[in-house]
Amino acid sequence: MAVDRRGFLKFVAGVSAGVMVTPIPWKLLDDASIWTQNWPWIPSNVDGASTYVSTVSKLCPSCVGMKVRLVGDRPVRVLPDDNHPLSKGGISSLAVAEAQMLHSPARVKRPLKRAADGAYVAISWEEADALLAEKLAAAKGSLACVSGDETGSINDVLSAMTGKAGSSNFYLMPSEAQPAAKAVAAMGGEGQLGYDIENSDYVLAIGANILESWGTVIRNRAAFKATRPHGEEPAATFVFAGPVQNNTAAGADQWVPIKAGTEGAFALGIAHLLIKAGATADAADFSAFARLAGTFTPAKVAELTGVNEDQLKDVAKALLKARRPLVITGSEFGQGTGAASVLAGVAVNMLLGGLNRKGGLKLLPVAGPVVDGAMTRAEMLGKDFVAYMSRINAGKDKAPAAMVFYEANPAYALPQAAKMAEVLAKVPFKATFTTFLDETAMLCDLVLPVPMGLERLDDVATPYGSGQALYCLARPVAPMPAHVKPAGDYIIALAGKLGMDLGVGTWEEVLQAKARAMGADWDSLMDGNVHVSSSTVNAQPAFGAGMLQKGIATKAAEGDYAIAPVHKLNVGTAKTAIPPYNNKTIRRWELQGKELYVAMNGATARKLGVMKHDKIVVSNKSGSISARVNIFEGVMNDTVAVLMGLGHTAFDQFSKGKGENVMQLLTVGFESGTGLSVWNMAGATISKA
Amino acid sequence: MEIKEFKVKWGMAIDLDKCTGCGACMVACQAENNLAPIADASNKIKVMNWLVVYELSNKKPFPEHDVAYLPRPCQQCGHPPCVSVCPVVATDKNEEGGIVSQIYPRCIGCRYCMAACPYHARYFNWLDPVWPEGMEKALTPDVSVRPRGVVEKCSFCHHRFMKAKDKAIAEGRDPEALADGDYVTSCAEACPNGAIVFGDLNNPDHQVYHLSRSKYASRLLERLHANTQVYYLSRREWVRRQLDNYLDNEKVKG
Amino acid sequence: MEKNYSLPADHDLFPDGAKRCSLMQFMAWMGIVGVVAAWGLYAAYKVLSTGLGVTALDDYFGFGLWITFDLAVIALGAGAFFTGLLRYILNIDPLKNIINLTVIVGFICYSGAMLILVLDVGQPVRAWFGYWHANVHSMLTEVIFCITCYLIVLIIEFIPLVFEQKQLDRIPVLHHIAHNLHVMMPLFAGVGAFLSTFHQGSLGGMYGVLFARPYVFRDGFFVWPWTFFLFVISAVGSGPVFTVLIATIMEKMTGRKLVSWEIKSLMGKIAGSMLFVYLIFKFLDTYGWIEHILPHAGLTFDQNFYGNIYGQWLLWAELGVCGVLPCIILLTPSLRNNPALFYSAALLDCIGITINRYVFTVQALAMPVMPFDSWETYAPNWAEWGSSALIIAYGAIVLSLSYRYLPVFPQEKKLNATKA
Amino acid sequence: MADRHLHPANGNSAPSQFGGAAPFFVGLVVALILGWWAFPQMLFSQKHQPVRFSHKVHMEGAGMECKSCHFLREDGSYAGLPTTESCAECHSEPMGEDPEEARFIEEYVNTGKEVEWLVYQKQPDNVFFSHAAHSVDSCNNCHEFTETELCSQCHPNVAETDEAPVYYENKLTKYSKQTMKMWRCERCHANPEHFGTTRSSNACYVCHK
Repeated sequence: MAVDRRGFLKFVAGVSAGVMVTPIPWKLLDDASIWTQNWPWIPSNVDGASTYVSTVSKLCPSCVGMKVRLVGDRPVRVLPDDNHPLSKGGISSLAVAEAQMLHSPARVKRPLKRAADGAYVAISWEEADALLAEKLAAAKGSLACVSGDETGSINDVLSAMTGKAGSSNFYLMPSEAQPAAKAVAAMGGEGQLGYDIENSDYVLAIGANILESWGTVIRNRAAFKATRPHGEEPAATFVFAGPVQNNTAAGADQWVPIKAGTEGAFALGIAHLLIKAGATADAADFSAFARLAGTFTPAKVAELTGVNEDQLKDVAKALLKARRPLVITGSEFGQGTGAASVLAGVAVNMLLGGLNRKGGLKLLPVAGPVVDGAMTRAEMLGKDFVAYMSRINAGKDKAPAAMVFYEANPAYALPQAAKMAEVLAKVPFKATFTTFLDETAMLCDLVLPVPMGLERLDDVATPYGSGQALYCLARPVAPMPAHVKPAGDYIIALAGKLGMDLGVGTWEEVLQAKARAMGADWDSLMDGNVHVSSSTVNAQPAFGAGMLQKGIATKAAEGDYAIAPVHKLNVGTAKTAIPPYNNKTIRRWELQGKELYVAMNGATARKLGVMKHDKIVVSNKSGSISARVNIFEGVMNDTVAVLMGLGHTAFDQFSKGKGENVMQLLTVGFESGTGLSVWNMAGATISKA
Repeated sequence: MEIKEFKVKWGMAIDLDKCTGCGACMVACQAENNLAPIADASNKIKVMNWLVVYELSNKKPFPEHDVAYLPRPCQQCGHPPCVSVCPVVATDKNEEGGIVSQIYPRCIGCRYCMAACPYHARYFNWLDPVWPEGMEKALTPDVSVRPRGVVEKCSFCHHRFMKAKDKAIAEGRDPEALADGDYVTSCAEACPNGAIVFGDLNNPDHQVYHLSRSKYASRLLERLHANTQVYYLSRREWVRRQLDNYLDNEKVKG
Repeated sequence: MEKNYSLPADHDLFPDGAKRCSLMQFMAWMGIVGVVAAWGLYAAYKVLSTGLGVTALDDYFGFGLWITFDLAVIALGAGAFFTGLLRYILNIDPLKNIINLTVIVGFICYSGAMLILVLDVGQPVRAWFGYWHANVHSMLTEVIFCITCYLIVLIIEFIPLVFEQKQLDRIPVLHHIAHNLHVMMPLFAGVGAFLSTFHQGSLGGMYGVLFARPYVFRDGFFVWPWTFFLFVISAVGSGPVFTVLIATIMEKMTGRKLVSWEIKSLMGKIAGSMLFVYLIFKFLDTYGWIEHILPHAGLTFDQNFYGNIYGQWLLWAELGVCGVLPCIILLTPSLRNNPALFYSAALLDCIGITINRYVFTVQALAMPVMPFDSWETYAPNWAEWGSSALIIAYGAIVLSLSYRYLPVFPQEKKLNATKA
Repeated sequence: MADRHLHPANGNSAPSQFGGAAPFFVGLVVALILGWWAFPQMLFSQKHQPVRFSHKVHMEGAGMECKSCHFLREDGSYAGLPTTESCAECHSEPMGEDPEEARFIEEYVNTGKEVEWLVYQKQPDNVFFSHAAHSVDSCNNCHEFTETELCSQCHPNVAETDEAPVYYENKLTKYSKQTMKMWRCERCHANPEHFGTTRSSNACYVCHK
């Protein structure tokens, strides 16, 4: 039978009709839409049993306690830990995505060596071991070591290794713990300053960004939470003094605008009013202090700090009225402040009878070193890395032959960042133990990957700002990636290879020794419990009036406009950069694409003749940054607020090339008396771009 | 206005005087609900965020300026503008507890619900979600990952409600009578300031029941009668005034 | 049949007695349109393969150019149902001379809108959920059903015209089908008018029911929001003149008279009358909005406008220059019969309706409802323009083919003969 | 071609009309066979479990119970399938002669790898199914199910089999052919009689995540 066209058409018609009464079109239509809910390129849920492990964050500067939820062996969430004194049911915006950061694209996955052409090549650990041992052996006494871990016993190991190499150049990255330690020393006291925020009914934070980044911030905020029942009148008053209406000011009952870097003068102004009202303290140099404070009249303080005199008097009055007032001085951005402002703050507490009093200022005991030849904590905090770098820069000190960094990112995080990078370049050999490929790693000859806090055994001993001495362990909850090595054991072994005897065999021994020194029970710590001690150091410290007088003589900042760096934990730290999950929390007018926005108030903008979104250049002798203008009325006159934590030149797509690094603009000066490097008073000129 | 009422009504009371805008809730939300990170999150109106923290200003110049932060989850309206408009019943308010559901495999992505919602609580998957290599290992098994082309929104961590019920069943308790705290959202759990309180608005044993009745409590855009299940508290009059549109001569309560 | 080489190669397919340009010329024109279509196809491909992220739409502007375009063409395509209604149901006989064109324009507008919707929904493979899992409470469901049904009606109305093509008409089956469909046309016109009224209305209703969007919310008239009626009447107030504009453009491009002035004028008069009715309601509605809906939501009139992009000029342009002015021209015989004024009025009328659809779609979404929220702006990008251009190109192709091969204009022969 | 149209086909004669319809019916039958027989074959691929597991041996031989492996965890979530670790509690060393057991130990126990068992009723990610809620306790408010009967409402009863059934995977959707679709859940969930006793409303979020 020949098939003609008509027959064929009929056949097609038959097929068409037939197909409609088969599952083909309908099943395909349905399955196609089911296919859209199961696209193979979209990740799918992987189930498993949930377990929860209590640990502490080594990533977040607040040392927040946390509970990690694992599904099978995968950490998927970081949750607050109700039982941890540094969490109390809260979590920081940085630590909360720590489980996700385990898979950050910026992680270093294997040891890297800088080749002759400047590129990095992956090498084996054997090769890395050999190279490091060779260079360190060659460097001998000319070794410097920098640690970015402020609370861990790794510093005992690192400082012991540095010491045994015949060098005293072990440094911690700058923080507020150093000026505080200097202040305690100047007062003739001992121990570490602790702040009993929980029991205070009036907390005056001068500069200290206590509800966002200062100290054990999640604990601070738990205290804030506890004193203000939802929808009721607060049981404690929080007052913030600083140049920007930052997150702490947003939570505080009162914001007292004062210029950046004038915290000490403001505190002395308060002291002046308190003494006038009859306050006194049982200290040897009270009269010297009273004389000094006497010169800080409200008018003078108003001139120095830009504070409204009435507001100053109100605060002093409220402090006198409060039952358990507490004054905390600090820097809005957690560094760069001098010992004088701490001394002035402590002085106000002493005048208010707040030393070692409930809801006041405490002197917390500090555990001694547990590794042979390690520095004491006081010694460590006495070392000033920025000053060291400045000395090298000025030719007063020789650049070391080798520098070892441990979880530190000085190439990004130091003031006058560009200058500091130049100084680092003078060091012939640099090695870094790091989790992420940061700016410092990009300058190093050898990059050694270390596990993240969630993957290793580590410890936290009484972070600065804590109200009590405490000790806890970070326990490994996630499997360690194949090619990273924990630094503790590695350095102990390395020291052995170099013929140094640190007196310990393993990293765990170090931690056990530290636990003993802190009076903690190891087994309990390993169960995730925190050792807390309520003991304080009994001391009768003086005001340190002499030192204070020298240090308080603030010099005016360069330029017509003040720089106020704004520190927010959600933007990450120098060590972490912007965590992938935190990009969305950066506010719209803080960063747009690659452009930084800086904030100023309307009056300042009018004075400059700029409007929102206008491009400006902020510059001083240290450097310059270009940015766009955002108008925010919560900034003092003649001040620009600049968000910290941007302008990374390393890390990954979530951080690199976004905005500018405010550290470029911060100029290092030296405090008279203590010689401490300070950079909390930066000025700049602003021009339209 | 027909308002859906339920025996149990999950709701929030957010104290705007306690929120300092740190963003922990936003990050916790993303990690809990498997939202993908994004390299450039500058375009805030094209970036997926079930919970957004808005910045409120009293609009006065320095030094009279005051600032407040307002976390905005889905308001889980009692009379949701979004539900009735959905042509395919991908979103509904029908379950005990009163959470507005969003079913991703049903959604065709017409975005009518987004046009309807004045809170901008609804987000569209403009592109397929992408995690940096390996980061998908940190996804939770609790919430399905959404492909491009569908709308999503805050679910009050509904999966935690399911888990709380399962736990109650396993322990022989009544899954319909969860105690205060048995079920909380990820944002409320994470907030270090305790600004967000979560619970049953109909149960006097739950804290939110009382907070929602505070003289400082009001809801967003109340006069539109969406009848939301999220209450905001502030002792500051200017903050309360920004929770709804008021003509100059109108007073605000509290 | 003897070959006549002076005629275009495809002259056998032309309508009886119609003169058409050479095939080369026609292909050249098709080529130009094809380039635009290719660009649009590329845009469409990007949208479908990558996702809607390639557009400038965002979470504030879930609706943008495409929805504006859809609403506008659907309103302007209303010439089809309304003319059909007048021609077949109300027996206004002279309209037979333009009814074919209105059907084609209607078909293009509706099918084009459907094509755009395929791009606009995030999950086109699930588009059939609209029928299978329909939510009867949603205005969009009503729209989906009505548009689909009406598109089918338009296809049925278009079919006889296609079958009347000179060569196809020789096939008895097709001839009979075409003839019988013609006989039934009043029925389809009636069904079409009913469906079209409903979905024009429900398109308006889509916005009117958004009670949390005070810019577009309109309290109900019984169960219907005001916008339901406004959209219907505004569509019939502009659709007829849009068809006239299309016819006129075709005349300019082909150099042949296609529709007599009387018919155009009649269409203008019809549109003008409907526009007049619309404007009465629209002014009442605007007054009610300002005096009732806005204060009720705690808003003032001024708060509904922002900068230049969403300024009050849009409202005045829509109501005045593109509303009252064309209405006056179209209803005043002396003005209407001046071609320049007439075409200007027709154009303004169409622009006015487009502005209306634009502000309802875009400005409504731009306006912040939460007091602490900000105005946002929206500008479509190449992907949206490209795919919209694709639809215009598609329309041009369908019209060109129809004009060349189908007996669209009954008056063509006579008009051009008298001219000669 | 035009010629054909000019001569009306001799369509009036009965035989040719019948002959004219034949291709239509041939087409119809072809389509039906294609649609009802060939298409389902083409749509699904057959898969087998990665390890041959005998429920019978474990139940009868080792005296285990269903809930030895498939149990509700303390938090109310369902353990589903056992992990390699829990299998290794017995099978750290071969217990019998079966080469499959030896292979299992070598490939999985020794490496710590999890077996990618094929789950016949595996639900999509967007489904939240609570085994805790679908318990004998709640269902037997009205029914009189044994545990096996209840489980068999959804799962194949494999307790007495030596070999696991073949797994059919939909090539397009990648889901198991046996996966319950929504209408099957709705047999109970959309049944108003169930609401009062089981609280099993048919609201979307009751089952979706």
